[in-house]
Amino acid sequence: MINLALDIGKTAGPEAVLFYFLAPLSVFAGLGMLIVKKAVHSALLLAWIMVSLAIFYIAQDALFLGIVQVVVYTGAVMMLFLFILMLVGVDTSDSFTETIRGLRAIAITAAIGFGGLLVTLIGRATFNRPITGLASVNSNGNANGLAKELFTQYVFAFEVVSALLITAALGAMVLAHSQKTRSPFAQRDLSIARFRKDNLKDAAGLPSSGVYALHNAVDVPALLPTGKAAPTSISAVLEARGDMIESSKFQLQQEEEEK
Amino acid sequence: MNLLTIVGVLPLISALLIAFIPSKNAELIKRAAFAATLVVAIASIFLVTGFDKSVTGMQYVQSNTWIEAFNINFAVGIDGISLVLILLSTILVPIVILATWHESDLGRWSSKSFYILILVLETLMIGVFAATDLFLFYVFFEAMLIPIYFLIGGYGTGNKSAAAVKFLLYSLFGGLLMLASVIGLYVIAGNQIGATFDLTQLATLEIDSNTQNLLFLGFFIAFAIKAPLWPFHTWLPDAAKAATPGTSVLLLGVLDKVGTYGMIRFCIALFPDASKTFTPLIITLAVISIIYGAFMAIGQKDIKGLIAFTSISHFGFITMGIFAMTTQGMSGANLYMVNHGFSTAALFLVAGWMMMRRGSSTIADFGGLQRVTPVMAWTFFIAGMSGLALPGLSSFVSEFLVLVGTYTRYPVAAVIGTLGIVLAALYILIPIQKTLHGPITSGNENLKDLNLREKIAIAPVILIIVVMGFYPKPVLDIINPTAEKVVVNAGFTDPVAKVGK
Amino acid sequence: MQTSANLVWLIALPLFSSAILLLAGKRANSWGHVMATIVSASAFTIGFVEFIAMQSRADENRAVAQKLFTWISVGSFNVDASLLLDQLSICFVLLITGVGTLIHIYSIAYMSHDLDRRRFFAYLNLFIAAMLLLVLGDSYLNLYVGWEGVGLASYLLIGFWNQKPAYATAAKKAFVANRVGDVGLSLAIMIAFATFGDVSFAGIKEHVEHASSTQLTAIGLMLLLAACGKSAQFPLQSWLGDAMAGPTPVSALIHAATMVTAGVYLITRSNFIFDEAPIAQLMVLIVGGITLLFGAIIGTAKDDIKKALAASTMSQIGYMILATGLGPIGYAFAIMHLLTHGFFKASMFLGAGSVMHGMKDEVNMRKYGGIGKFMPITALTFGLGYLAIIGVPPFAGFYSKDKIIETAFNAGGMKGLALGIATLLGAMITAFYMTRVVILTFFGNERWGHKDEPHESPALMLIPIGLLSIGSIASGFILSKGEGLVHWLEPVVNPLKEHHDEFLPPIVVSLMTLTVVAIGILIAVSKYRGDQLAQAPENVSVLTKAARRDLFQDDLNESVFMHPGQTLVRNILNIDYLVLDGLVRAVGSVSLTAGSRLRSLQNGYVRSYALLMIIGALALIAAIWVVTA
Amino acid sequence: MAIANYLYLSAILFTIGAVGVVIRRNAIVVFMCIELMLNAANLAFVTFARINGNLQGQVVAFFTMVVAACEVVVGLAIIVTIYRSRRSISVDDASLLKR
Amino acid sequence: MLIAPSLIYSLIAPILIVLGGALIGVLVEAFLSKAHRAAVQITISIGTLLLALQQLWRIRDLSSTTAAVNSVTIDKAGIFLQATVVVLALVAVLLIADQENFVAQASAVPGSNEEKNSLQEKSQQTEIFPLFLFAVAGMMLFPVASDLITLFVALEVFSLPLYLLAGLSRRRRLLSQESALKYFLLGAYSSAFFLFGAAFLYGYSGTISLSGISAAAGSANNIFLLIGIVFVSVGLLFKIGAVPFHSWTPDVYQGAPTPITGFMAAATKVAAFGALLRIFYVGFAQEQTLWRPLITVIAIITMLFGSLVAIAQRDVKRMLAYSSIAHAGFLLSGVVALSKDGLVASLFYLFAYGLTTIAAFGIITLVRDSSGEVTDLNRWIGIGKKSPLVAGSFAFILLSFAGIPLTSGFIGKFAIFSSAYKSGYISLVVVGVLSSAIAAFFYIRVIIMMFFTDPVNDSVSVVIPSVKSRISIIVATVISIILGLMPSLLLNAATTYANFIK
Repeated sequence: MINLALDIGKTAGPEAVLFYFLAPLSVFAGLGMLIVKKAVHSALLLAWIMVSLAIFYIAQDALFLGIVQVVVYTGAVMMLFLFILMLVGVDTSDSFTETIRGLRAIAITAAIGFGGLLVTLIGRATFNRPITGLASVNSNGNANGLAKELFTQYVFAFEVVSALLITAALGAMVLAHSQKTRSPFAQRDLSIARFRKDNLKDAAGLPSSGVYALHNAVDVPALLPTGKAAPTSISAVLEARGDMIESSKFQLQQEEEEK
Repeated sequence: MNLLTIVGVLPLISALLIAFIPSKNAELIKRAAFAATLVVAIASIFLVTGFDKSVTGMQYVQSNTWIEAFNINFAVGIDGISLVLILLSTILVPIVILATWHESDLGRWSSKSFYILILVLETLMIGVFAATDLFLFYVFFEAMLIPIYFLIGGYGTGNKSAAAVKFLLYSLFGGLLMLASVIGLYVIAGNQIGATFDLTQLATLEIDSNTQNLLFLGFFIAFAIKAPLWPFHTWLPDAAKAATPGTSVLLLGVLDKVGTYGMIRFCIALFPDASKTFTPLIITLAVISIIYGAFMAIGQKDIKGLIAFTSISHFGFITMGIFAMTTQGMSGANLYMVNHGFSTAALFLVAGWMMMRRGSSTIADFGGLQRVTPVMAWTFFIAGMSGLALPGLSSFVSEFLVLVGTYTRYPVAAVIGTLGIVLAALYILIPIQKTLHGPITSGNENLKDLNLREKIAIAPVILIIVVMGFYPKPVLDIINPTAEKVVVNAGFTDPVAKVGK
Repeated sequence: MQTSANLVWLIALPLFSSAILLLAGKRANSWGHVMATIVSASAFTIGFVEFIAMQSRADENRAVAQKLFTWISVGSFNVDASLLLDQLSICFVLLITGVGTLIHIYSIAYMSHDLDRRRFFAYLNLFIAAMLLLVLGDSYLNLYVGWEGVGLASYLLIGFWNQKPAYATAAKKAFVANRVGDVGLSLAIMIAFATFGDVSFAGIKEHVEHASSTQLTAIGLMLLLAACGKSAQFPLQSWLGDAMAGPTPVSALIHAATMVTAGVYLITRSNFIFDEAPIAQLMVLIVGGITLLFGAIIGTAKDDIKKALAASTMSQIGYMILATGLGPIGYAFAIMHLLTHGFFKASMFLGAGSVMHGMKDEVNMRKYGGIGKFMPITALTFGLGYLAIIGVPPFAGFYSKDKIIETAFNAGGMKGLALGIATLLGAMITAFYMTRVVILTFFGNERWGHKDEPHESPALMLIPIGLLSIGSIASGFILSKGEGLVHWLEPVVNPLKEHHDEFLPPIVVSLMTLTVVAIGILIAVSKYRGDQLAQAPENVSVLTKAARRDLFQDDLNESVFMHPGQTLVRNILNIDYLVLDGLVRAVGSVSLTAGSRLRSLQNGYVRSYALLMIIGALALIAAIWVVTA
Repeated sequence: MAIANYLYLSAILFTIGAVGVVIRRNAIVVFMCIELMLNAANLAFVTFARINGNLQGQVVAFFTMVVAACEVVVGLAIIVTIYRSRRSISVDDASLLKR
Repeated sequence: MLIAPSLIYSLIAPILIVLGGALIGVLVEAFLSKAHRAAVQITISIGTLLLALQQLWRIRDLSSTTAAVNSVTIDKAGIFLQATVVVLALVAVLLIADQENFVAQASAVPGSNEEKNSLQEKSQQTEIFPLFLFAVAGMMLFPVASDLITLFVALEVFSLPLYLLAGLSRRRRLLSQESALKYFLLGAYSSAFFLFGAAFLYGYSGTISLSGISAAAGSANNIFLLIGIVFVSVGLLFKIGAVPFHSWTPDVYQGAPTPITGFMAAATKVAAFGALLRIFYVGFAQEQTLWRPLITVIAIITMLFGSLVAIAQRDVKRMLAYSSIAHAGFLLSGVVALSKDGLVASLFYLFAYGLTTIAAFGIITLVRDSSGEVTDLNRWIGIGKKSPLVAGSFAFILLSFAGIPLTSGFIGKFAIFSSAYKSGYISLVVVGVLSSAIAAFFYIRVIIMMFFTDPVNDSVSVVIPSVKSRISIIVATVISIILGLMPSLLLNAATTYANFIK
């Protein structure tokens, strides 16, 4: 830290206060990301870090980036994350029992070593050229300066990024968009199909679950007029998933009489 | 295109032509392959007529740019040492084809692929002996593995795929070590005289001794595996047991010679100082090979394994002769390569016929064959006698030259090596007794003797074995100048007799 | 030196004949034996013509040579295929072709019932060719070819009836034992080349005085080893008894008259080396001495007539070897004994063959008895041979053996005394066991169990025996007359170069010899007079038991070489599989294991992949940390 | 206060993000940790821009935001797909491909 | 005042054309009826790539550091690498065009009725073509990008489509989606590393252009530079699949649709190695003493690890994944060599290896049973009997991977090892040959399974490929063979084009 005497005066003041306040918090937030159970909490912690970083950017004369950071990252990207989290179930939480033996211990050891080495290496670094600061290049405003770089020096990269955007869009479409292969199977079609069956028993439609039963949950079969349970009244999906509770106790005790 | 290139390319072209014959037409394919290889053999004999024995350098030289970027040339040429080995290859191939006419019928694939593989292999064999560009040599050296691999794996018997893999991996391992050395040499050449793979230029490099030793080892281990020298031999018995007799002949008779050939052409020629350093070690390994191979051979219950181990013993002699660094040793070793090629061919081919007739390769399953199949028994006997280097047969001359050449420089090695001849008697006579002598074992009563095709196939081999035993001069005349040159270039002179002339 | 274009035919004729017989197959069955015999006779004729021509020349011009072609020529190692016929070789040429021809004739009848007679004659011719090459080669390497050639022929002939496993084994044993000797010959040649830069007799002889005695001793000992192998001398003698598995003519020709004496030839031929290598010479004496007693002792215990004769051969060759160790004069006596032995031993073997022929191939003498009256001619000729071998004057053996005993005593000092006593003892035992053979075979009661009476052999067999008998009567006298052979051989072996003081007057030695011979005969006669001979006695002395077992030589070989060898082979097989191949397999399995261990890193969890990356990055950072610290 | 403090903060946040990827199982949280790492890098860029006195660092940070946004779209689309097939967003459940 | 930036359109035309083709593809998706989309998309893709190739040929002798202000450097090596990417893409697109390998409707849940319906209707997800073209464009940009921003953007441009494409396999969709997730998460992770490293490079040099970084060498203490090099390397080493950043490779290779795997394995390597070479040769050359040992160690570990683990694989795609890891190790030797020879060797190797790889994966698409591709090696037993030609080609390809002489793989290996040796990195050569020997084992084992083992009664068959696949496989194989026999064709070009301008 002594080696890297990069101070250019003003960092000693408010920026230092800002840094010493926000930096530990973002580190804690980062560590929190590693240990909180719910993904959504992680997302919020990450959002916090990003906002902190935005503030640091602004503090370091990168006003434009600071704003973009908030808008793009915290605004768009994190929203996307949260969307997806919603989609897959916002409540899903990680189990913290490590299934891969020894992985976590090794990982943490490696990480401590990694971070430690990195930090000491940075500590050893020195510069032998003057620290210029951004005052001069930002004289026309940070956004202007950035724009100038972007549209002259790095215009090609900028253009190529469009390819990336298109790829992203195309990719999302490929994976998410399902082309309708046929017109949806509407009620009319279903009805026709029922009547075309060999057996007209179900022509009037299947009984709904829970009807006349002692319980009206979807996983309890309906009772037919005869008092018999109608297994067809339960969604095949539930059956397939095995998401059914034992429902016989809710049915009328009619088996013996039938005999 | 000079004659050498033509001889080398002919089999490949024939292979391409044969590829167009429908596979059903097996008999035609066989005949075509035989005819092609016969033409190659005859053409290769013309190589001798145009060969100037008084010249020690390369002849029939041809060089075309192949890979410009690395200055790699398609450079071929032959001197005495390579000429005789090329002759060995070209003469053996038609004999093998004729002798093992039905070998391909039982394979996993068609006869067509068998003969295409054989022909491709012949091109590679000629190439490997003719290459004067190190890279080209390496390419042939490694590429040769592939057809043999498929020949063993596709047409062999027993645990063939395991054996094929062992063979291939072992050889590849050696080859890759050699590749490291080839690269090293190439880079050193690049630093000293400009990148080149030309052998004569590479020989002029001045390499410090540590590097030289390492590069030498890279080459040597590759060749020792190929040869095979103890303790790098363990792939050979498996491969020989799994391969068909014809393949084994090519494997032991020709391919393994690339190892010993390489020692002469590369190890000694390129790294004379390192050769000097390692000679004691190598001579030791060679002596161990001689004795060890012999003991192993004595203990074999399988004919093919037996022949394989005899070869290990013989390769020990060859290696010993090479590294004795005397003209007798060198010439003898070179002659030994040729002689061993023919005598192993005879042994394996006859053993192959025996095994084919009996349906077994276990020595104990034979017995009394001399009564049942006298001609076959005789050929086996003569081949065996050649294997134990009976004076009057070809191997004796070379074996004795090797021993004499070695004795003048390394008497102890030669003395131990000489003990090998007693063991040779055991490992040849025991199986001869078990297979040819004694009462006729049940199951052998109705074995058929050699048919005309087989007789015609084996006759030239026997003839060569006998004639070369009494009159090796034509071959020695070809070999001698080159062998002497190798020894001189390596910085050795023959030890002078203590008294007398 | 004179050249002659005829020499090659000596070898070529039988060689080609042999090849023709082998290649022609069954077609030659009807005429093969005739051709083989004619060829052999022709060779004898050529030899005889050369002999006559040689005699007509002066001593120093007698040798003739013929260069055929350059055989091996590499650097300074030059060996021509050339032949040398000198006074020494001509003795052998005549013996080989002469006895050979007789045995060919004999075999025509003896083998007439054998389906493979043609093959037998092919082998015989092959043997003749190889043996002639052995004695005609002008260099050690040429000799070596013949040396192994006769070994091969011997192998083939011992194993002629190789469908019997024991016979095949005997053949193999002979070959292997010979090979041990061949190692000696090989090494001798190598040392010679390293020393002299030459392997021809003439070349070495020329420079021999410049060589150090160490080198010469080494060469000499190696040559002795070679001689031991070929001539069945101690300790390589064990094959000879088993070699009797071959047809009897073979035993007569190869294992009595000619091949087994090649060792004597070799040492005699190498006289210039042995003369300069006293240690080697001493070893020759020791080997010869041991073997002559060894063979004789074994001979006393054998009931197999052929084995008894074989033991006798061994013993007699021991005499010859001993003689060659006695220095210049000894060579001549060795050769003389060799020649006379050739006659009488061949005749006795053929006689034994004749007996077997008449006895349905029975070889056990205890099943003989009183055959003399059924086979008088055989008995007569055998008896002549008997007298010759035990050294009764004026039969051939007397002249040659007596000289050897005499020279042995003359060797001087303790050495002379020891050798003399050994030779005398040998003579006594010889008399004993030969008398035993004769008594058991031709005298006493008839002990064969079958009704068929033995019958005399056909003329074709008897004529050669008769001719050989004449040799066994006369050859000793002829050869020693006026020291004829000694002078004849002088240019080769310089027998008169030095002269020892006489230890005892010759006549005393002769009388002593005759005395011990008589003692031997008497013991034998008294011991084998009785009727209880049909069974070999069971409770016999340790010595007899030992003798019956060839003085434990086979047991020794088995326990010292064979069993350890077999164990060694087994162990090497195991080592090869477990250690060497095991290493190769281990490389494979280690790679496989490493592969599958490392494979478990890929556990499918993306988090652990990320961890791996962190660790990788950490390692890189740590490297920097270290570097910049 | 030294400007280097921002670098330390950046390094620490980066490390936290990196280790979060390893120890969290929820794919979305994992992904958020990656975003944290990108943010840490951005902070370093902005800080270095200040040190170096040019705006290139800020430009990179800007690009990073855009790229990250695209990445988020693609990534979340993939995660949703997986969720729809498997009803789980635990990265540990997606471990059929192994060995 | 803004001064209008100057873009030399003629030099960046190849990239722009491909981007344009992708955009047209997107429009086609939007406006053309489903029935015609596939054919049109294929035509557009091939046409675009051919046009790009033609444009590359046109600019083959041009060069500029300011092709797009300071973001893109067009130079010889860059053009060569771009051309390699385009050629590989051309070969791969024909495989991709074989719709049999791709999901009918990606949004349909695996196993649902919706999926069945869309399969029955033979609907196609034709968006793969524009995605593919975007990836190609990114890969073309990556090796010529000369500042860190462009590098990062290009990295993402080619990565994002690949993440998506990896999840679009028709069969075993769960695995495919899993591979997409893994690829994506780890890819993003590595991007973060890359970016973090880029920040430190910027901090060190005050600039984000490679030449600026190079010029700043020695101006300050190099800790930031080192941190930067390390983290940027992590990002790039991840893309090339070097150990220990390789873990995604086998899983993604296995799960992704096989044509995509082929394309990814071949072209990603070219792009990533192109960038790696440029960064290290241009940006970090001054600091070579610092990074060469590190990369050497990684190269060694990578070669050995890839070869060893491949031995234990039972799935052909996974095996090739590990093989590609090993090859990444070999290729890193070319980076370490840091010489013209190293560059030549790398260029040759990348081209030859890429083609062979696509051919290999192309052949894998042909081995099927009733439920799709069969990648289990045990079920490849005996296909040499069923279809000798296909099995023969595959065997040839494996031998080429193994580096047997007379194949392009051998020349590549020779070139790259000799360059490493020349630069004094003999250890790389030794380890390289050793791991080649290990690697040979599993290549050969596949050959044994195909040829030397008797087929069990199995429904696996080798399908007759569609014309497009056939062309692709044949072209790739034939060029591989030609490159093995006459490597000069490509080597001379590589020599001519092995030049980075700074």
